[in-house]
Amino acid sequence: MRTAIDEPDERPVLRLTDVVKTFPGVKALDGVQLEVRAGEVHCLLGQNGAGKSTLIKVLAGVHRPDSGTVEWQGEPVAFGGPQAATKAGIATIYQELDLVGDLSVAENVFLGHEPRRFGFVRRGTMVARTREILKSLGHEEIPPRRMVHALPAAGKQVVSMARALSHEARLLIMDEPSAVLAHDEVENLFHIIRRLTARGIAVIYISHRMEEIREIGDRVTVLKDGRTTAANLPADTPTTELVSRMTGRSIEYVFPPRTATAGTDDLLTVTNLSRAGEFRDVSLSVRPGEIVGIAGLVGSGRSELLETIYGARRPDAGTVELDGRRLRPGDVGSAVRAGMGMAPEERKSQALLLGEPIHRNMTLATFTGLARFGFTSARRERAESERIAESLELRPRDVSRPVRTLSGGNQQKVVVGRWLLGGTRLLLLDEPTRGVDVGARAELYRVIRDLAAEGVGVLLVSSEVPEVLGLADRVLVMREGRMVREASATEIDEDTVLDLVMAGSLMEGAPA
Amino acid sequence: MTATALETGRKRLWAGESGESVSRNLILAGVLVALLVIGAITQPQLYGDSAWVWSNVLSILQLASVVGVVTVGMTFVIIGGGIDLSVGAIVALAGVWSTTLATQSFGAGGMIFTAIVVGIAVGLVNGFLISYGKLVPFIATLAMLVAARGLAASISGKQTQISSSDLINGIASTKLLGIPILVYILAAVAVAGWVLLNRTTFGRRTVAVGGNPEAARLAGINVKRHTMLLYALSGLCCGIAAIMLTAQATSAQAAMANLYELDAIAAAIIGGTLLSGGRGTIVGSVLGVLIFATITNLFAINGLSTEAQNMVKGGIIVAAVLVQQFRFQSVTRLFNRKP
Amino acid sequence: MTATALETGRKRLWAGESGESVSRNLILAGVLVALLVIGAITQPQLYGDSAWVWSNVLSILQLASVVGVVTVGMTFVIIGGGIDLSVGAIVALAGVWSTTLATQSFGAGGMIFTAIVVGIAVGLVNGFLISYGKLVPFIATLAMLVAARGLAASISGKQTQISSSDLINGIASTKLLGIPILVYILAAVAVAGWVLLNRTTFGRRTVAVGGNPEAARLAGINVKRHTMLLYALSGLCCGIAAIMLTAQATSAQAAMANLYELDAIAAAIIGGTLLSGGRGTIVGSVLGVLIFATITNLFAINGLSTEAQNMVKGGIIVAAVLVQQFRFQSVTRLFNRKP
Amino acid sequence: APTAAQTKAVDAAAGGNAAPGEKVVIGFSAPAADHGWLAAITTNAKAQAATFSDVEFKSVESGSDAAAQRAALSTLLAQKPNVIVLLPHDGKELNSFGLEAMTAGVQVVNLDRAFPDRRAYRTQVLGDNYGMGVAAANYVIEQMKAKGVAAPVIGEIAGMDELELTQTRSKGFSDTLTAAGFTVANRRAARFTVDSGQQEASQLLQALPKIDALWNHDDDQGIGVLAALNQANRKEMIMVGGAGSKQAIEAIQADDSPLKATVTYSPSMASSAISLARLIGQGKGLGDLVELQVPKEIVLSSETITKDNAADYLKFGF
Ligand SMILES: Nc1ncnc2c1ncn2[C@@H]1O[C@H](COP(=O)(O)OP(=O)(O)OP(=O)(O)O)[C@@H](O)[C@H]1O
Ligand SMILES: Nc1ncnc2c1ncn2[C@@H]1O[C@H](COP(=O)(O)OP(=O)(O)OP(=O)(O)O)[C@@H](O)[C@H]1O
Ligand SMILES: [Mg+2]
Ligand SMILES: [Mg+2]
Repeated sequence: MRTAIDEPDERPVLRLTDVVKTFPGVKALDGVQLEVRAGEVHCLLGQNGAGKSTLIKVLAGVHRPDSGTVEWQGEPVAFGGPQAATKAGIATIYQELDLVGDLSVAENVFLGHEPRRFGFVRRGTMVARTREILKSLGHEEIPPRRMVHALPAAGKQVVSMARALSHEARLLIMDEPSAVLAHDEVENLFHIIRRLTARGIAVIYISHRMEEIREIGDRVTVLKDGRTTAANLPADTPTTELVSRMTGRSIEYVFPPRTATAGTDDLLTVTNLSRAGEFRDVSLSVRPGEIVGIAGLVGSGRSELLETIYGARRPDAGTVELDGRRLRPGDVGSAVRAGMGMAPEERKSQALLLGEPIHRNMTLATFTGLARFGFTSARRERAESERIAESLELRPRDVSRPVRTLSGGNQQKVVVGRWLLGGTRLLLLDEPTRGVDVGARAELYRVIRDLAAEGVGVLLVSSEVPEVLGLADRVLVMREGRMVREASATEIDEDTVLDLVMAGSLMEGAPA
Repeated sequence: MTATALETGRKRLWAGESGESVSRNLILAGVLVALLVIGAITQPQLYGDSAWVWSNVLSILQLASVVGVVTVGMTFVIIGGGIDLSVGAIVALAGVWSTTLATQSFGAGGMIFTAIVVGIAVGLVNGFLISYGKLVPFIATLAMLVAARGLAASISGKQTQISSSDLINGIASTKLLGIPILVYILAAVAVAGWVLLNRTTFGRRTVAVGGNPEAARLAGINVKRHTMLLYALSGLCCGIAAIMLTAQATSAQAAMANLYELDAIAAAIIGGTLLSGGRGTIVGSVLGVLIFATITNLFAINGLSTEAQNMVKGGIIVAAVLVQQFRFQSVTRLFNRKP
Repeated sequence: MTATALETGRKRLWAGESGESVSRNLILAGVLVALLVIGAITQPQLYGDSAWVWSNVLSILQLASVVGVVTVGMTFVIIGGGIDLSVGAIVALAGVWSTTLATQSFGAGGMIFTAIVVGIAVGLVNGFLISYGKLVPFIATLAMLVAARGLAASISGKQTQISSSDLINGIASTKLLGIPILVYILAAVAVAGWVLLNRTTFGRRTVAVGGNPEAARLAGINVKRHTMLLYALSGLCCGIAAIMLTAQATSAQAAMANLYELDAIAAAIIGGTLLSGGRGTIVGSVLGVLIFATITNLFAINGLSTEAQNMVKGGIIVAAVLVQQFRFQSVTRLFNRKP
Repeated sequence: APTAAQTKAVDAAAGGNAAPGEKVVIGFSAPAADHGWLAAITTNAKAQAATFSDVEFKSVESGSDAAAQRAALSTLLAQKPNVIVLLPHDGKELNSFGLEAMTAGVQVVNLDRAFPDRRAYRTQVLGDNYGMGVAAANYVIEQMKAKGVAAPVIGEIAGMDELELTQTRSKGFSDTLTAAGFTVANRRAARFTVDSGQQEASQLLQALPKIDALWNHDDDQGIGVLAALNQANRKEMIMVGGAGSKQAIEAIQADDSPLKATVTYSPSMASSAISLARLIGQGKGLGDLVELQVPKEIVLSSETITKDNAADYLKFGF
């Protein structure tokens, strides 16, 4: 299977030369070279904002390059729109889920190219073909007639993939497909990718997780600031080299060392917290300066738990205490005033005012505190935001840029930065590094650790077990809405956690 | 598979698959029946006469027919992420244009043709301004409202124009199998709308265009052209409604169909259409129109004064929506995390 | 400070911090001037008299004053993600209530107090239905529109109620330094609105609540309470407007302030307020109101017929928005990826 | 509340009509009232019906347009009254209902807005819209001649422009002025409401820096028009009103404002229509007339109220 690639005269199916794409004020692509061969998994690496998503949007016909050439199967092409690209055999799974919530799974898969007769959708055919595709993806349990908004995030990702596969694609582009997937789902995804490449289909794969690239990738191209800094490296290039190509410097360690600063009295005490259908009888505590990590599968109720502790959801039973004082259930305001902060799971829909500038997003939870007699102080807000932007190494540093124009990782920094402004004493982090690049990730880890060193308690939810183990002082494992294990992070290893966590994924719960 | 997993699985199945909208519509039907029962309780002597009850039901249906047709078009526009404030004005313009002496000289066929062509043409202008001129739908159709009423007044010279076509006027006065033709027209438009929305690529793409225009664009749908077609469809419905209203009034006038835009939007929203686009049902919209017509009828048979009517009507609207809300709180909580 | 720092500083002033809206408003001001110039060209003899020109400007300002005050409140509601269809009805209800014989017996103070309390109270009911009853704003305020007009009709017995308070009526007829008091009121409300929106925590919350309610909630903002306050604020503006309108007409009536909701929404949107919430400016809204008033004035001094007025008005609205659009295509492309 | 003069208990002089006869069920419908004149129509009809012991009165008020009124009327028809008195939203639009009712054997009395088809009604009681314009114009012409103004600047504040009756009034006004060699310099349409009257008048004043005569179609909106004159400090013109509200008649009598006259269009016609409906229901005629039945059409003439005769009309003001 791999032999073809090793042949020196193998002609690439796709070749990009000197591609440039400028947005007002930003040169997103500044001379990109890329070469992809049939049947290979070609990984794109780059920091947040390096231009990966922009590059694939150029390939998918969404953006037109300002200059440079795109050769597809030996011919120079200029796609007029997404449909032209799909017709030519390029299918794309975008970073932002491009699904329509009120259409069924089958309708989403075939949106824009429905099997039809005289304008009528041939629903039987469509459902049957969807079922086939889902089966080939190993997800026959997803009912093709189910509305997409009723699917969990992982299910949505599968539908996105099914949609890409519904075209006769020669090249499949995946922009961070694993970001919303749990461990076992990623394995399944790789399985599918291998089957596709075996049929000679080329895959462009984007991810910030090095171990994935090592496992699935054949060759790697690295982007930095819209430029190709290294092309066609073998996938087993040492991480340190890849990282230095991406960042222009080397990052020695990923997880900062633990500092034994945890206090003795509990900062947060959660007692027998329950919400019907989500989680039951959860008790936990966090001490000042301690990082507590919660591991679990997608759908195990961790986000709901965090939101309930934070007051964003009202518990059916149980109490939440901060410093021994009970918080009003279902009242975020009082939680924030008491010193809690949360970086929610879906930053775009839950945390950001996309059209507003960075500094207004950063001060969203604290502008009242910075105000005098109800009058806001633009000067102080900006100064504070600039300070945080500096310490988080936000790109761009200009805090008056609208958040919408930032890359995903930098948006996440804005969200975390929001809680570094005020007197936050307990920080709840839900998937804080989802879609965040290696460099920024290390910075975020450092920030979180520094916060803990200052005495802030952190409660962290992450689907990446190494992250929980590496960052947290104490680990809690959650399964189907219950806490099944609590241990010090040094006493437990990844395999144990995975064993505890596995009890059937969310997707298996539904009858076909 | 454990029992609980199965259970949550079933629950989920119910939550998806438009089961939500089905039971939402059942509740609306319940509200409708409740209103009829209130009528029967308050006017027992009238409701004692079964012939009268039948004629009353027909009169409600007839009252609902014109706005109903307009609402079907409006439902498409709103599901597609837009809004059409000009529907009343289009009905008036189409009605006035089709009853000019010149048009009437071509007979009923010419009148119907004119009304429909005018409706579609104005709809296309709306659609063009919105898709290609990039105007906010609210502003574009508001401007069209003002302009179309002005044009209608200028064409009619602000006179009421009598329709002398017996064929047209007969649409309002003729019954088939005891049911007025107007009611058949509403039924036909509603069924056609349902099929269009649920069974054709056009309808499914409408949901996509309204629910996630970016996704629709990435899927290769020509969002601009589709948006134009949606407004044209609304215009077509207005053209049909213009003929129906002209037949009912045996005349047309620049001021007719006043504020139909509010009635149609309100009916669609009560029927479960999301004002932000991407969700809605034809059945719900028609039920919404019927509820409003039944309220009006209820007031008429009880001889309520206009001011009392208005006060009660406001209350009924709120109550009708609240009933749906509370029934669905549990289901919607799942989907809608916003407060 | 280095040269580059200075440069980025300048850029910042322009790009961020509502730089876009500043130049958007400049364009609106340009449209306004253009309309005045058209007036001067079409009526040179009138515009030759400078005293007349001054009085004409004042008359436009006076014409804009009442709707202007309502629009300031509406702008807050829309930026906060809502809509208030009941503003006209609230103005009527507050006006009627404050001119009942009983209220008038308390003198001008009593009348002003009543109008404002009624306005705020109705606004709070709207806000309550929307935040805690979870009604769609469109439906809740539509129901309120109907109900409040009904209540106003019932209170007034459908009679026109004459205001016999010279103090109240004097608001419309008295000038200070040559400028009518009504204009000062508009200016005061607009300035207060501007400060509230741009310089206070209340304004910041409004933008957050409208831009992304979930994010606002998770940042600790009490979205429901804030939403209630926004509708109360709109009600307060309606109460003030009711006094102004009563003073102008020296009377109040259940049918007054007809369709002010459309005028106010249209002015806000032309002024650059996003109908979906999260963005808008007071200056833009006031300019929008002034543009509409100037159009009306332009028609009047040219003696245009009602139907011609309407046709031209539709065209002007479209043109005014298109001018903004094309000027800003490059800038808006940044923010608005939807087609 | 209607003034005593707006309704009239039938006295003995009116032949045998005063005596209670067989019971008559009268159905009544008028468009939703949002201003004084229409409100007075409904209250007058109700009050007049209450003066008869042999009349059962069923009123449906009905919505904002012809379709809504039609629906309300069909529920009324289903209740099988003897006579229906209706003030149609628009005569032409509701003509077909008149026909339907007459065919079903229910007598129809049309109030104010004529049906084009003579088979659609038993009797029409109409105000004279064209005549109103004529009367207003005649007063203006007379005053201008008296003042010796050769080319007067004449303004007009009309009512709701989309109503045909507004057009008819304006036509009567301009036809008569034209005959005298005068023209309307500017015309603005208000909406029968006080605030629209004020607004349109203030713009009209802006357009016409000097006005000799001003006709305002409706006294209710006239309150606003007068307010605008007052606010602009413009008292140079004579103003003529329309309809004949109490407020307007008092102002004419007081003679302290530009309002010098008003041409009547009295809502008392509703009371007369109810009386006629009763007689039609009982098969009786008008006492003073020779005929045994009520006539087919009665058109009330539009009278001009000035300072001289205001006292006589005060009791008719609504
Ligand atoms: N539509 C747009 N308008 C303006 N700027 C844009 C637009 N899309 C992307 N950018 C900018 O282009 C640059 C490249 O962004 P892109 O999304 O391609 O990064 P990425 O490599 O995919 O990052 P991530 O790993 O965070 O997804 C960023 O600076 C981003 O802010
Ligand atoms: N019964 C259900 N029906 C539909 N969607 C559900 C259901 N249960 C959970 N979901 C959705 O599935 C997604 C994941 O669920 P949840 O938030 O409980 O998982 P989690 O443990 O927080 O996992 P993660 O944060 O890794 O996604 C959420 O978007 C949630 O809304
Ligand atoms: Mg990306
Ligand atoms: Mg989660």
